[in-house]
Amino acid sequence: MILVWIIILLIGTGLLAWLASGWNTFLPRLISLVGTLIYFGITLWLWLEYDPGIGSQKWIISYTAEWIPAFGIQFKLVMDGLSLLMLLLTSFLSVICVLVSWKEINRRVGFFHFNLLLELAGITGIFLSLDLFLFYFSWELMLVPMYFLISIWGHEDRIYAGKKFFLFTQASGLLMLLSILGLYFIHGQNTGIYTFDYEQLLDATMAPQTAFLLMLGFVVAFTVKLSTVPLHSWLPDAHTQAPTAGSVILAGLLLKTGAYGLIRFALPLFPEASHQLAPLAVLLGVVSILYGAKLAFAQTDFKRLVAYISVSHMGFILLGVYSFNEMAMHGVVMQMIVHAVSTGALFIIAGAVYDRIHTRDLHQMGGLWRQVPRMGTMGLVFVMASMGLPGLGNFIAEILILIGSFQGNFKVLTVIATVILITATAYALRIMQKVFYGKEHKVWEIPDFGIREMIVMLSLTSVIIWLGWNPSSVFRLSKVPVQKVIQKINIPEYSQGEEMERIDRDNIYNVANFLDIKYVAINKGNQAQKIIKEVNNTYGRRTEFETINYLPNSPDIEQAEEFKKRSSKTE
Amino acid sequence: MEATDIRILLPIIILAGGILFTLLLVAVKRNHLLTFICTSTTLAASLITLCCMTYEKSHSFGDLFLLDRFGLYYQGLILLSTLVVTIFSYISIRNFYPEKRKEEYYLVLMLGTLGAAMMVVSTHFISFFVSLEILTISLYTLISYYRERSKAIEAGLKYLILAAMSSAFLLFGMALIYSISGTMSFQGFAEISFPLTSMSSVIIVAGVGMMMVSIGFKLGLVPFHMWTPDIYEGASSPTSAFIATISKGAMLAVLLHFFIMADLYRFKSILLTFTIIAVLSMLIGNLLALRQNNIKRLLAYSSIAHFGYLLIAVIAGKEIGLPAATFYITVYIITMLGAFGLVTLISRSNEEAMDIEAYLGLFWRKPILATIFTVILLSLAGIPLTAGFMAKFFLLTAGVEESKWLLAFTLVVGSVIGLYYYLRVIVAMMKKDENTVPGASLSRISYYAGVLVLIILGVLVMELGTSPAWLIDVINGLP
Amino acid sequence: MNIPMEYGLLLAVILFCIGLAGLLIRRNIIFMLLCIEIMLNAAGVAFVVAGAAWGQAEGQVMFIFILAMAAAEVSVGLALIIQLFKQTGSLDVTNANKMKG
Amino acid sequence: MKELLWLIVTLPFAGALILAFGGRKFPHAVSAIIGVGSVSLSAILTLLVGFEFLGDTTPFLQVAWQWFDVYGLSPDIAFRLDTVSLIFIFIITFVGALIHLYSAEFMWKDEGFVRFFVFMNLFIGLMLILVLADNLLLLYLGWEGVGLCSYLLIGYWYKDPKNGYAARKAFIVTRIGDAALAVSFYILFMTFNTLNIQDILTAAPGTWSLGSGIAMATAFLLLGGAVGKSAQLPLQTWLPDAMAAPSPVSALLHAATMVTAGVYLIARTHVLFEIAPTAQHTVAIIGAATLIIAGMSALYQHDIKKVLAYSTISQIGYMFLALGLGAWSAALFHFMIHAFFKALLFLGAGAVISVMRDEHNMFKMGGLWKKLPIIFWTFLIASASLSALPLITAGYYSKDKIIWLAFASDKGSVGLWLAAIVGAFITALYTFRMVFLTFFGKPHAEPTHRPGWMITIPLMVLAFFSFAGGFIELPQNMGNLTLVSDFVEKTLPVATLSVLQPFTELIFQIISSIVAIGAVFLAYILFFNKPFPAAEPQRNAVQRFFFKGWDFDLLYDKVIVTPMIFLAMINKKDIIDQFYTGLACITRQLNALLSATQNGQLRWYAMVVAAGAIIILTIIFFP
Repeated sequence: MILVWIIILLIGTGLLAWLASGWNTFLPRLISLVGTLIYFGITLWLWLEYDPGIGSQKWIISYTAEWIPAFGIQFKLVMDGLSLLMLLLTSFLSVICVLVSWKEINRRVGFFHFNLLLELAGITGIFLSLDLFLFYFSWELMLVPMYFLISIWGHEDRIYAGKKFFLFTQASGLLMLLSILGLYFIHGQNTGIYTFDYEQLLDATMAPQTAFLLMLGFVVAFTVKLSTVPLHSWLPDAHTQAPTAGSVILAGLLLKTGAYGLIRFALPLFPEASHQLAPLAVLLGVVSILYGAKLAFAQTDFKRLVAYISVSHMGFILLGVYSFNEMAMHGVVMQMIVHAVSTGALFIIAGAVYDRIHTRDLHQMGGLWRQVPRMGTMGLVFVMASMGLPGLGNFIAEILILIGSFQGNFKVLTVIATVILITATAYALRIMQKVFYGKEHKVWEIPDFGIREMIVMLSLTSVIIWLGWNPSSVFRLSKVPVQKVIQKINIPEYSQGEEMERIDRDNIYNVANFLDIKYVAINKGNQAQKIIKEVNNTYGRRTEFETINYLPNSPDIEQAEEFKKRSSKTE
Repeated sequence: MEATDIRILLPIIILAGGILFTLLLVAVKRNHLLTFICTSTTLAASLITLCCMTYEKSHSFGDLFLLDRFGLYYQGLILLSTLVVTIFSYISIRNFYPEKRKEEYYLVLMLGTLGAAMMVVSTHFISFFVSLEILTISLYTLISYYRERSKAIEAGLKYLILAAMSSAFLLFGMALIYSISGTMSFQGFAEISFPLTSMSSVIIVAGVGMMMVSIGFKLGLVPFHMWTPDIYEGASSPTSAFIATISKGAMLAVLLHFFIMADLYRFKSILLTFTIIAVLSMLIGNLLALRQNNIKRLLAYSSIAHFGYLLIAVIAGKEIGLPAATFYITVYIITMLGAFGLVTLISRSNEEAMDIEAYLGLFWRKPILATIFTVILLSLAGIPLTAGFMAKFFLLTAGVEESKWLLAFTLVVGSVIGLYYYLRVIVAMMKKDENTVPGASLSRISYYAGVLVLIILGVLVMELGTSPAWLIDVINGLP
Repeated sequence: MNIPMEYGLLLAVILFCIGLAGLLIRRNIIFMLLCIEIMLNAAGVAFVVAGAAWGQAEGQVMFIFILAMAAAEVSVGLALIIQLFKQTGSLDVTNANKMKG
Repeated sequence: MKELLWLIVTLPFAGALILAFGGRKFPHAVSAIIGVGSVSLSAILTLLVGFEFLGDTTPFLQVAWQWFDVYGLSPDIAFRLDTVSLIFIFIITFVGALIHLYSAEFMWKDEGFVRFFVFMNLFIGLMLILVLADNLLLLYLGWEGVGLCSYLLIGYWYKDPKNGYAARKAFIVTRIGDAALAVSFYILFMTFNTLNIQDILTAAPGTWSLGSGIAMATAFLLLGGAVGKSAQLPLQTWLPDAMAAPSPVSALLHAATMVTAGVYLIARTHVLFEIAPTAQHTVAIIGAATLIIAGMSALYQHDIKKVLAYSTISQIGYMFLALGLGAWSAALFHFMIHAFFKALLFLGAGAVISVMRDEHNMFKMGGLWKKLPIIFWTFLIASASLSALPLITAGYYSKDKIIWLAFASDKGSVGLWLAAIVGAFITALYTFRMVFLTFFGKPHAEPTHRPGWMITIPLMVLAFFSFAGGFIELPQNMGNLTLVSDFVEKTLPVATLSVLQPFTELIFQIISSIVAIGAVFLAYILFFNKPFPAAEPQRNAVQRFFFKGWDFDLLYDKVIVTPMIFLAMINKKDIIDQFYTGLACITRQLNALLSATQNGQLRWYAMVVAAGAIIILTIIFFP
C-alpha cells in the first residue's frame, strides 16, 4: 500500500503546489521541497529496512488491485531490490531538482512544480508497475509533463526540442504497445488466461520468429529512451534545451527507465530472442559508446557536450545488459545510478554557469577557476567521474561492465569499447580546459556557489565518492534481481532429451550460452563445483553438461576434458 | 401496433411531438430563449424516457426497425450530444447571429436528430434511406443557416451537391442489391445464399461497393473526404459539432449494423476495399492536418484520420470490433463536442476563433479553458490519462487480435504524425500571449454555462481515461 | 409482355452514367442539380425494374420516397442557389471557392 | 608498529582534506605546516615501520574493508607491505617530505599556495596506495589517481593555455597505456577469477605454459601500461612537455616517484613476464632504445629542465633494461639512487630558475658557482652521480650494475651492453654540458636573491644520499656488499648470470669508468668557459631533429591527432540527426502536396468522389 501512497503523495504535492502558486511563488517551492523530502525519507527508510535475507522470497513489497477486469488489467505495484534502488535514486534526484530550480524558475512556478512532481510520479510508476498495461500507461504518462517542462521553461529552441522528444518516444512507445498486445493475445490464446500480469506472461511460449518480432517492439522503445545510436538524436536537443531540473531528470531518470525496461522486461520475457539480438545490441552499444564520445568531443555547447556524454555512457548499459553476465549486469545497475549522479551534476554546473554568464558556448568561457574555485572543484570532481576515474562510482560501473562482458561472447567488441578510456579523457579534459582553465576572455565578476548550491553539489559528491569506495551498498540490493534475470536468460528450461536436437536445429546462441556456462565452470577453478551443483540442483541437468562438453562444435574439447578430469577428481 | 410498441417508441415519439410543438410555438411567438428551453426540454424528456427503458429482448418492427440495446445506446448518445450541441448553439446564435429568425434552427436541429435516432435502429433499406435523408436535408439547412455569410452558402451548396450525389450512389447500390436478392432488409440480405462466383454475386458486391461510396462520404473517409474541411469551416461551430458527432456517429452505427446483420465479412473484396480506405484515411487525414492553421479545418482533417482508425474495429469483426468501435465513437463524440464548444467559447463577437493565432497564450489568459482544450487534444492524440488513450488501446486490441498488422502499424504511424499537429496547438496555447485583444464578448451567464458543460466533458474524458471499466462493461452488455 | 430485368438495369446504368457525366462536366449549378435528378431517377428506374421483376411493391414504394426526397432536396438547393446568385452574381460554381487549403 | 601502515597512507589524505576545506582561511604558515607536516609524519612512520620490518621481513597484509564482491571478483581495500613496496614507500614519503619542505618556500608567493599542497598531498597518498595495493584494481586506482594529480599539477598555472595543453597531453598519453592495462585485467580475471596480485602470481605458472599466446598478450598489455606511465618508447612524448609544472612537481612526480610506477608494475608482476620471455626481452629492448634516444635529445636542449626531463626518460630506460634482463634488484637499486639525485637536480634547477627570474635557458645563465655555492656543490654531486663517475658516486654503483648485467645476465647480449655503455657516455656528456653552461663561463645575468634554509636543507640531505646511497650495494669484486639485492630478493627472484669471472666484471667496470670520465672530459673541452651566444643558436636539420625529441610529436600529430580531430569536427552536426530532419522535411512536402488537392472547387471534389467510386468498383470487379 505504501507504494500507492508514494505516488499519491507526489501527485497530491504537485496539485497543492499548483494551487499554492495563487498566493505567492515561494510557497510552491516549499511545498514540493517538503513533499520530495518525505519521499526521500520513505525510500531511505525502506532501504534501511531491507535485508538481503528476505531477498530470496519473491518481492519486498507488492500491491495489487483490479483496474479494468474486462482486459485482465490490474493495478499492480511491486518492489524488489532493483526498483528500490531506482526509487532511492528518483527520490534523491527529486530533492536535488527542487533545490536547483529554486532560483532558476521564476515564471509560472506553481505549474512548473506540478509538472515536475507529476513527472516523478510517472517515473516512480514505471519503476514499480509489474502489469504491462500499467507499465505502458506510466511510460506514456511521463512524456507529457516532461514535454511541458522542456517547451515552457526551456532555452531558445525549446519548442523544437520538446516536439522531437515527444515524437521519438511516442513512436517507439506505440511499437511497444503493439508488442505488449501481441504478447497478451499469444499468451491468452495459448493458456486461455487473458492478462497483462508480468509474472504470468513470463512463461509465455511462442515461435522464435514471433518472439523476436515482439521483443523488437520492446527493445526499440527502450533503446530510444536509452538513446542508443542511431536512435539517439532526440537526446542532445532535449537535454540542451531543457531547464536544469529537466536535464537532470532526463539524464538521471528518463534514460534509466530504458535500461530498467531492458533488465526487467525485454530480457526475462524473451530469453532466446534476446540471445539472437545480442550481437547486434552489443555492437550498437559499443558504437554508441565511441560515437557519443566522439561527438561530445566536437561540441561547443556545454550542455550539448554533456548530453553526448550521456549517449556514450548509455552505450555501456547496452553492452553490459546484452553480454548476459552477472558481473556486467551489476555494473549496469551501478552505471544507472552513477551516471544519473555524475551527469546530473554536470548539468547543474552547466546551468549554474549559464545563469552567471548567460552563455553555453565553450569558446566564450575560460579561466573561470579564479572567480569560482568551488564551482571549479566540483566541475573537476564530476568531469573526472564521467571519464571513469577510480575512486568515483563510475569507475566501478565501467570496469565491471567491461570485465563482465569480456567474460561473455563479445571479447573483441569489449576490447574496442575500452578505447573509451582514452576518448573519454579527451572530451572530459576539454571541459576543464575550456571552462575553468585557460585565459579569461573578460574579467568575470560572478558569484561562486552559494550555500544552497553547495549543499546540492556536496551531497552529489559524497554519493559519487561513497559509491566509488563502497559499492557493496548497491550490489547488496541488486544481487537478487540480477541473479534472477541471469538465471532466466542464461539457462532456458528445456525438457530433457530434446536438448541435443534443439541445439543442433537452430539456436546456436543457446550452444554458445551453454559453452559460456561451461567456461564458468572450467575457468572458475575453485568455483567449478559450486556452479555445477547449483545448476544441476535447479535444473536437474547433469546430462546437459555432459552433452555440452561433447558438443561437436565445441571450440576447445581439451578444456572440456580437463574440466571433466578436475570435476571428477573433486567429486 | 400495441402498447408496448408505443412505449418502446416513446423517445422518438416525444422527439417528434416536440418538433411539432416547437413548430407551432414558433408560429405563435418568436422567442429565442423560449424555443431553446422547449428544445432542450424535449431532448431531455426523450432522453429520460430512454434511460428509463430496459430492453430485456430486442424488439423489431417488421423488417424496418430493430430496437435493441445497441440501438438504444446509440440513440442515447445522439440525444445527449444533441443536448450539448443545443446549448452551444444557443450561445453561438445569441452572440454571433444578429439576424432575425433564430428559432427555426432548433427545429431543423431536432429534425436532424430525429433522422439520426431513427437511422441507428433501422435495419431495412427503406427505413435507412428515409431517416438518412431526413438527417441529410436538415443538415443542408443547418450548414447554410447563416445565409448572409457567403462561406455558409458555399459550404451548404457543396454539401448539398456532394451529398445528393452520394445518395444517388447509395440508392443505385441498393437497387442493384435488391434486383438480385429481392429483399431490402439487412437480415434478408444475410440469409440469401448463392454461388459467390456467379455474375449475380458480382452485381451484389458492386451494389455494396456503391453503397460504400455514400457511407464513406458521410463518414468522410478518403477518397470521399474532400468536403469535410470546407463544411466544418463554413458551418457554425455547433453545426460542425453536429456533423462531426451525430451524423457521423449515426452512420457508423448503421455501418456496424449493416456489416454484422448482412454479414459482409463473407466478401473478401469488400474487406479489402475497406482496408485500403482505412489505410488511406489514416495517412492522408493526418498528413493533411499536419500544418493546418485553421482549427476547424484541422479538426476536420483529424476526423478523417479518426474514422480511418475506427474502420479497424469495423473490419476486425463482431466479437471485439463492435465494442471497440462503440467505445471509440463515444469517446470521439465527447472530445469533439468539447473541441467545438471550446471554439465557440473562444470566439470573438464578429467571427469565430478558427485561426490558430486566436489561441496564442490561451494558457495564461484562460487557464481553465486551455487546460480542458489540452486534455481534449491529448485525448485526440491518444495520450494516457485521457479517454483517447483507452479508446485507441481498445482499437489496437481489436486490430491485433484479428492480427490486422498492416492496419495496426498504419495507426501507429498515423498517430505519431497526428501528435505533431496536436502539439502545435498546445504549443501555441503555451506561447507568451502577444495579442492582448479582450476575450470573447459573450454574455456572462451563457459563457459560464458553456464553461460548465466543457468542464463536465473534460472531467468525463479524464474519468474514462483513468477508470473506463464501467463504460466498457456497459458496452460489452450490448449484443 | 415483360422485359428481362437486365435490360431495365442496363437502362438505369446508362441513365446513371449520363447523370454522373453531366454532373462532372457542367459548371452551371442548376444543370448540376438536374444531373443529380437524373442519377436519382436512374436509381428509381432500377428499383421499379427490380420490384417488377420480383413482383414486389417495395420497388415502387422506394421510388415514391426517392421522388419526395428529390423534391425536398431541390427546394433547399434552389434556395441556396438564389443566395449564391445574390452574393456572387453568377451561377458558376467555380466562383464558390473561398474555402481551400 | 606495522599496524600503523594504514596511517602512512591516510595522513597525506587527511592533510589534503583539511587544506581543501579550511585552506583559504588559514595563513600560509599554517597550511604549510599541515601540508609538510602530514607527509613528514608518514615519512617518520615509514621509517619506524621499515625498521620493524627489517627485523621480520615476512610480507604483512592489512585489510581495511572489502571493496565489493560480485561474481567472484571480490577485491579488498587492503595494503600489502613487502620489501619491494617498502623501498617504494620509503622513497615516496622521504623524498616527498623533503620536496614538500622545499616547496613551502618555493611556492610561498604563489596565489594557489594551498591548492598546490592539496594536490601534492593527494598525490603522495595515491602513490602510496599504488605501491601498497594488494590487488590490481586498487593498484589501478592509485595508478589513475597519480595520473590525475600529475594532470592537475602540470596544469597548475592554468592561466597559460600552454600548460593546460601540456597537462592534457600528459593525461591522455598515459591513459593510452592505462587502457592496455585495463584490458590485461579482463584476461587475468577471465583466467584466474581474481585480481589479487599474489594469487595471480602463484597461479600463473601452473595455468599458463611458458610463452603461450595468452600469457604473451597479458604481459604485453601490462608493458603497455608501464610504458605509458614511465614515459618509455613509444609513449615518452608527454614527459618533456610536463616540465610546465613547478619544479618541485617535476622533482617529485616526473623524476622520483610517479614515472617509476611502470618499473614498479613490471617488478610486481614479474612472474607474468617470466612466463612470456618475448615480452620481457621487449622490455629490455625498449629500455635500451629509450635511453639512447632520450639521451641524444638531452644533448641538444637549452631549457635546463628539458635536459633533466630527457635524462629522466633515459635513466628509466636503464631501469627497464634491468627489468628486461631479469635483474630486478638492480632495477630497484637504480630507481632508488636515481630518485635521490634526480630529485636533487630538479630542485637545484628549480632554485636556479627561480633566482634567475624564471629563466630556463642555460645559455643565459653561467658563472653561478660563486654566487650560489650550496646549490652549485649539491648540483655537482648529483650530476656526478648521474653521470656515474666511478667509485665515489652512488650512480656509479647502481648504473654500472645494470651495464654489467646487460652483458653478463643470461638474457643479456652485446647489443644491449653497447646501448647501455653508449648511453652512459651520452649521459655524462649532457650532464656536464649542463653543469658547465649553468655554473661556469661568464655570467649573463645576476641572481636576485639567495634561497633560504627550507630550500637548501633538502638539497643537502639529498646530496648526501646521492653520494652515500651507493655504498649499501657494492660489486662482488669490491666489497661485495649486497644489502639491497638481498633485501629485494626476499620478494623478487635473483638475476641469473651466464658468465661468472670476477675479472671480466672488472674489465667492464674499467671500461664504463673510462667512458664516463672521458665523456666529462669531452664536455669540459667543448663547453667549459666557451663564449656562447645567449640567443637561441641556428640549428641544422639534425640538431633540430634531436632537439625536437626525434620528432615523435610531429609524427603522432600527423598520424593520429590531426585525423582524429578532423573526424570529430566534420561530423559535429551528427549526420544521423540530419537523417531524421530529412524525414520530417519529406512529410512536410507530402502535406503541401495534399493541401494543394483541397482547392475548394466543387467540381474537383465531385470528380474525386466519382473516381473513388470507380476505383472501388474496379477493385471489386477484378479482385
